[in-house]
Amino acid sequence: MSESAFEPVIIGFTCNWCSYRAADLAGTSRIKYPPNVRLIRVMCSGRIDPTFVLKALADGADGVMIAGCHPGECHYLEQNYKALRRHRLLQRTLAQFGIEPERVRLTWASAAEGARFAEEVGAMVDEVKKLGPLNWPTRPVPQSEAAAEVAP
Amino acid sequence: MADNTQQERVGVYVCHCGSNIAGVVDVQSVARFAAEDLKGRGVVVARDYTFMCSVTGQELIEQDIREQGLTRVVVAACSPHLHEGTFRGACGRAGLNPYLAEMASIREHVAWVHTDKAVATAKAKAIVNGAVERVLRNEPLEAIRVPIEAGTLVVGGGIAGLQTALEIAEAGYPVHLVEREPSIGGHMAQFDKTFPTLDCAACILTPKMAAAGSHPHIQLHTWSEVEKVEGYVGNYTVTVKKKPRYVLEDVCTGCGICIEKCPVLVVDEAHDAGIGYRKAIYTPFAQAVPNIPVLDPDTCTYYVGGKGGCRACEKFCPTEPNSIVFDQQEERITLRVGNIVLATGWDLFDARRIHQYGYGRLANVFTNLELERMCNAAGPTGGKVVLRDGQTAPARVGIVHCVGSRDRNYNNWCSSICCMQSVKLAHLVKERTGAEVFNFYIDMRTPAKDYDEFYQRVLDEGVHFIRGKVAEVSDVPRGPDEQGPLFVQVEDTLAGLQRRIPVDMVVLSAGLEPRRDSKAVGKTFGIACSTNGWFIEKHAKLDPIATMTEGVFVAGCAQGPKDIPASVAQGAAAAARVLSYIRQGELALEPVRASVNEAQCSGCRLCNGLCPFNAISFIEERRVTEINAALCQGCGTCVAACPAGAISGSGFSNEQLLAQIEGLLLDVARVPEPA
Amino acid sequence: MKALFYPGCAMQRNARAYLDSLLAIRADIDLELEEVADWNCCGATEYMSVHRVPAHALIGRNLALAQRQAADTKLLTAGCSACYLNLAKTDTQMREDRKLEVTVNEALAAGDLHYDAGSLQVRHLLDVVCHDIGYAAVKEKVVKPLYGLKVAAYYGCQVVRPDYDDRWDSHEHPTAMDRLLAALGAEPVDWALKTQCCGGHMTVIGPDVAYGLIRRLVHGAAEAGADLVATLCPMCQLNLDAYQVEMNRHFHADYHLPVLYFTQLMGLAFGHKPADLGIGKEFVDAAPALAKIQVEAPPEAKAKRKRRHRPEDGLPMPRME
Amino acid sequence: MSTVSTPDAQQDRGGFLARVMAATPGDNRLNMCIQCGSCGGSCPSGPEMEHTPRRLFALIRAGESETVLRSNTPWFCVSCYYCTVRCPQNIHITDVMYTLKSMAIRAGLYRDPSPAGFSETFVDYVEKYGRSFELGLATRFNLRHHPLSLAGMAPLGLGMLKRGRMELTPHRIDGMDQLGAILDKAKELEAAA
Repeated sequence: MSESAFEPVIIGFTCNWCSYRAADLAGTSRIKYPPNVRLIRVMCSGRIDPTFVLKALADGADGVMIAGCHPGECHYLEQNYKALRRHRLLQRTLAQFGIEPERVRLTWASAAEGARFAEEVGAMVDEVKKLGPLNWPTRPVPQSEAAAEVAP
Repeated sequence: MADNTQQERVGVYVCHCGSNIAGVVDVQSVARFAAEDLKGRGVVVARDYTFMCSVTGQELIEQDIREQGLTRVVVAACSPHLHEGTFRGACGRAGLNPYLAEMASIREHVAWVHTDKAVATAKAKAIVNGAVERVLRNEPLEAIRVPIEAGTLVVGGGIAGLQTALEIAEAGYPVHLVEREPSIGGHMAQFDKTFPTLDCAACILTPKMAAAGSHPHIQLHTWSEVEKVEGYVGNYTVTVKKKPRYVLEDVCTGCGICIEKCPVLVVDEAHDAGIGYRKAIYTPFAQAVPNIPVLDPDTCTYYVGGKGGCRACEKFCPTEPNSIVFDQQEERITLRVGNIVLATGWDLFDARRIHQYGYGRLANVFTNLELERMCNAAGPTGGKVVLRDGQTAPARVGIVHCVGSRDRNYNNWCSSICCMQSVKLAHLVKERTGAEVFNFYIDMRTPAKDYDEFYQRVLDEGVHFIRGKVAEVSDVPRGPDEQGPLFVQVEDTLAGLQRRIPVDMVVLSAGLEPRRDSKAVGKTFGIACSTNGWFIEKHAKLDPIATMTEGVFVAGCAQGPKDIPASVAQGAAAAARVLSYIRQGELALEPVRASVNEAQCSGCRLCNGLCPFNAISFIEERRVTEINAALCQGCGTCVAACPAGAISGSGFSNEQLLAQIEGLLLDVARVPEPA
Repeated sequence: MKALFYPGCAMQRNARAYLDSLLAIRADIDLELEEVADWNCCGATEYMSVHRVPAHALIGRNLALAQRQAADTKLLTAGCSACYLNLAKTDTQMREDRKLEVTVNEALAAGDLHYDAGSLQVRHLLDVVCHDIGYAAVKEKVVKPLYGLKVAAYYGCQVVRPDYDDRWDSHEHPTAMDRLLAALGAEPVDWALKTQCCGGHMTVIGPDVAYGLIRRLVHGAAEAGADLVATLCPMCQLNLDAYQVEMNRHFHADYHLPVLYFTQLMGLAFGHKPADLGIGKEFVDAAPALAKIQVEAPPEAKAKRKRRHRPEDGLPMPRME
Repeated sequence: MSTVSTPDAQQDRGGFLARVMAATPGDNRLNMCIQCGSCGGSCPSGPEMEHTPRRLFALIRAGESETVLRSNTPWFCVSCYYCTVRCPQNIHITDVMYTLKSMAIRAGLYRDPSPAGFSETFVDYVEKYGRSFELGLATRFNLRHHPLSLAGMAPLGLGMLKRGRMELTPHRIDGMDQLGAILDKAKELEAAA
């Protein structure tokens, strides 16, 4: 598959208070961004279990974007820092399995940052396009094992 | 994944939203996809309709639930933040548990952000598929009900907190008003006139203070601070620290003899903004409520002078027993309340930080607050506007807007009141001294009722307005011809010239800042601050009063800079919210909560430190963790962290989310290779 | 302590007194200086105006040479404001701008050189003396305190601004040199113009502007009661000293305010002979001012200015602590 | 006042801001200017400038490239950085001035040749010797641009010589070939950018 023809599919985890609303705002502001991302709403980026990310990659996603409130602005005080920590560990784990850590991007967007959200999606899509389709290991990564390494 | 979803009957409704969705997404195709391709997943009805949120649209769903026996509903339309409540309501009316409905956002997340019709339609289908898979795992939920204690804690006795306290008390419910300073009144008590009507601040504030002080339903706790907050909405236990006044509150008559006799004079950094004096035993101002003095042990000779000090206050106190108690200790009291309103106010930007404006170095550079005190008839100069020498009236005055505000080197926000305050101060200076007044502004912001009219009036009074952010204030002439004594150096941006305006006095309109301890206070009450330090409201537009913690509300400048009318409005609104909770007697909470399956909990305690709301506790006897449903706010961090999978989050369970992921990716699913 | 040293063109000749005095005092403050071998001009404020990338490459060569020599210290110090700022600027901008880092290194490769942005700490000499060596260590070496000498500490522009690495307490009213002077026994005067511009290259391309600025500075320092001005930059010294004469002629004025380098004052306090410190090379003779040293008994430790507490004195000033 | 309103012209003109920003290193934030004038107010040579820096930024936005590059404003910049540290929007104003100077030289648009001439004379010496050379710089610059002032400046020059503060011959660094190669390459890279 040539690079330009490759249209990755990205699962985007967004938190109820900031980033999902940023996506809403991008919509109400009619800001265009690539259609490659499909969003899931959770209450907080702290809710994102590493298993979800692995599940998405295993099920056909080429990348995963996690978007939370800005550090210091979490509606649950500081749970996005926990997402930050898990993200770092997750990236390291993925690298061990031969998966490019850039496929899992963590970003912040406040409810007022529709444009930023759209930009981040664009940047993520570009990045994954460059990486090419995810070559999921033929022997699937045991999800629970990989996830266990990055909890909590 | 065990599939017990076979027996469900799902209805899928695809909204056109006029042409908003239908213009980009082929809605018929999406409905057809649901009806045909998802038949095997339990979809028994799939319809598209112009406006699902209309009464007819909702009736369509209700009718199908009744007639087709739907057990699950998916509405593909706008963002759930807009109409989730609407469609849950429709389900509820038709007898279906409201939490068995899901929304698929194909307007904000598809139609409005993409242009290619085919791609958008494909994405909409994936989202609908995800929602169907998710809704199949939804469980019927019941709102959590908690009883509401009738008492309310109001923190902060400024104008916003006073308003809240009075409204609630007037409705007949008890209020505890906690104030850190010796008197209620807040910053407003320092001001002279208020814009744009030029009402005397004291004339409109002191009646409210007096009313709060004597109201049978309001208990004042001045010179006190909240130390600890435990519990949850409806049922808070609050520990208040009462600092020692060294004066018996219930004996003192407020006669003021002790103040008169006290020989120690100190600069009053608080109420008089550092340009007036008070005694070592003092009330901050004449109309203080309560009218009971406070003794300041840092300056009283009894404490600092050694040898027992002068004890004049004690000697002259006429009460029996004597009101002065030199060894009074701080006290702690415990309050039980159902709701909390935080109206903790603001601090003034420290103008000394901007060295080029010379505040603290150049005698005749003042802050807006200093000038407010000077203009106040009860202030240190008796209402006269004078230079630092205390006598000379200035002939030329420069008023600098945006000091510390709208400036990335200091605070990046607009303090919102300074334009109007500066215009008001210009008027007062001109009125009292006849001086020539120059206002230096970046942009004039006068957007509320009668504000611009006031600006026009002051323009007409002959105040000069120069557009430019002041570069520096200097007392050094450029050459022998320049006559100061002070120079305001600025680019007059409308003339395109650098100008140096000679003045006698400079007034810096220092901006509003969050209280220096707002982050710590936020932590005490379990609410979040923005990185700037202002408390974060639940929703910037639709709920600027509640916070993310149920039962904790914000009012006034604690939530962001605002003027007096806005503070009063927000204070009253907070009262209305609290009263509505009290009147309901009990409260229904969103049932998005975490809970522990004790059988699965290994007692590892990994989750114990994760909860910012202290909802998680460890039960030693059973060696398991327990989550208090009323304290839990539903963020789900513990759910994600539990290595045993023993914690589940209602509304956002692992099963729901994993199914949604799978559903979203159905069209690109990897074919698993045999191991 | 050890530092790599970039003297810069001016120190070689016009500001020879700065170099001489620095060399004279380095042993007193235990500062070992290793000159960057075969360094080239930093471009002052001129090169950047003509060619941006070559200007960074020009500075880059110095950084690359210094990095090569940086075996036992990462500290690179310069005495001239413009030299310091240029070195710091190229280092900072290469750090912040990946594209620039690549381009500059591509150019440096033509001379077989390479510089890893951020690998050196670029500091002005005053910064090293005040913050690394410290006031206490300086004070310890004082044998002839400069009692009685009132000095206006003059920082000029480019050391305290833009201050890429947050080295100073203020961009407008810094106090580091004032505290150094106090450690030497001199009395720093409080004056408002300590970071105003000396005129820079305007003395050459627009003398009228420059003379105005110079007069304001000289007048301000004299008004504040200074016997002399202490400076930290060859350009500032040249403009305030040599051009003070031209300025007097231009305005028919008669100012005589000597301008010395802070290192010269350190040398005097450490007991070195004036001639060894390059004193005498200045246009405005410093001898009359220096004659005041120790003429009067050492002043009592100046009582902290107390806040006025009496209403009859007028309104209290803001608290400044 | 001339008015340009065709969309094409506006578009092309809008590009000028982008060009200036692209030629200025780092996050220079020029697009964030709120026209407050703290730069123009702070500038020690502000009174001498045809346009204050603030006005120049408005002209850049308006795409008035010729007016901007002909302006004496950047040449009067003394690199004091007051504007930069005081700018409420943290715009790297001094760096932008450097950009405008080099753009003006490339476009041959500066009107008063004297400041640019000084910079170019300076650069010539550096490129020939690797060091600056005050005597040569002053005389060559003044000969070319202010021949009459040379006599007036003689006492200063003599004073410098007398005090041993000026060299009669320039110093040449050893690695002149190396420096030459580096600068040539840098110029080539700049031209290509």
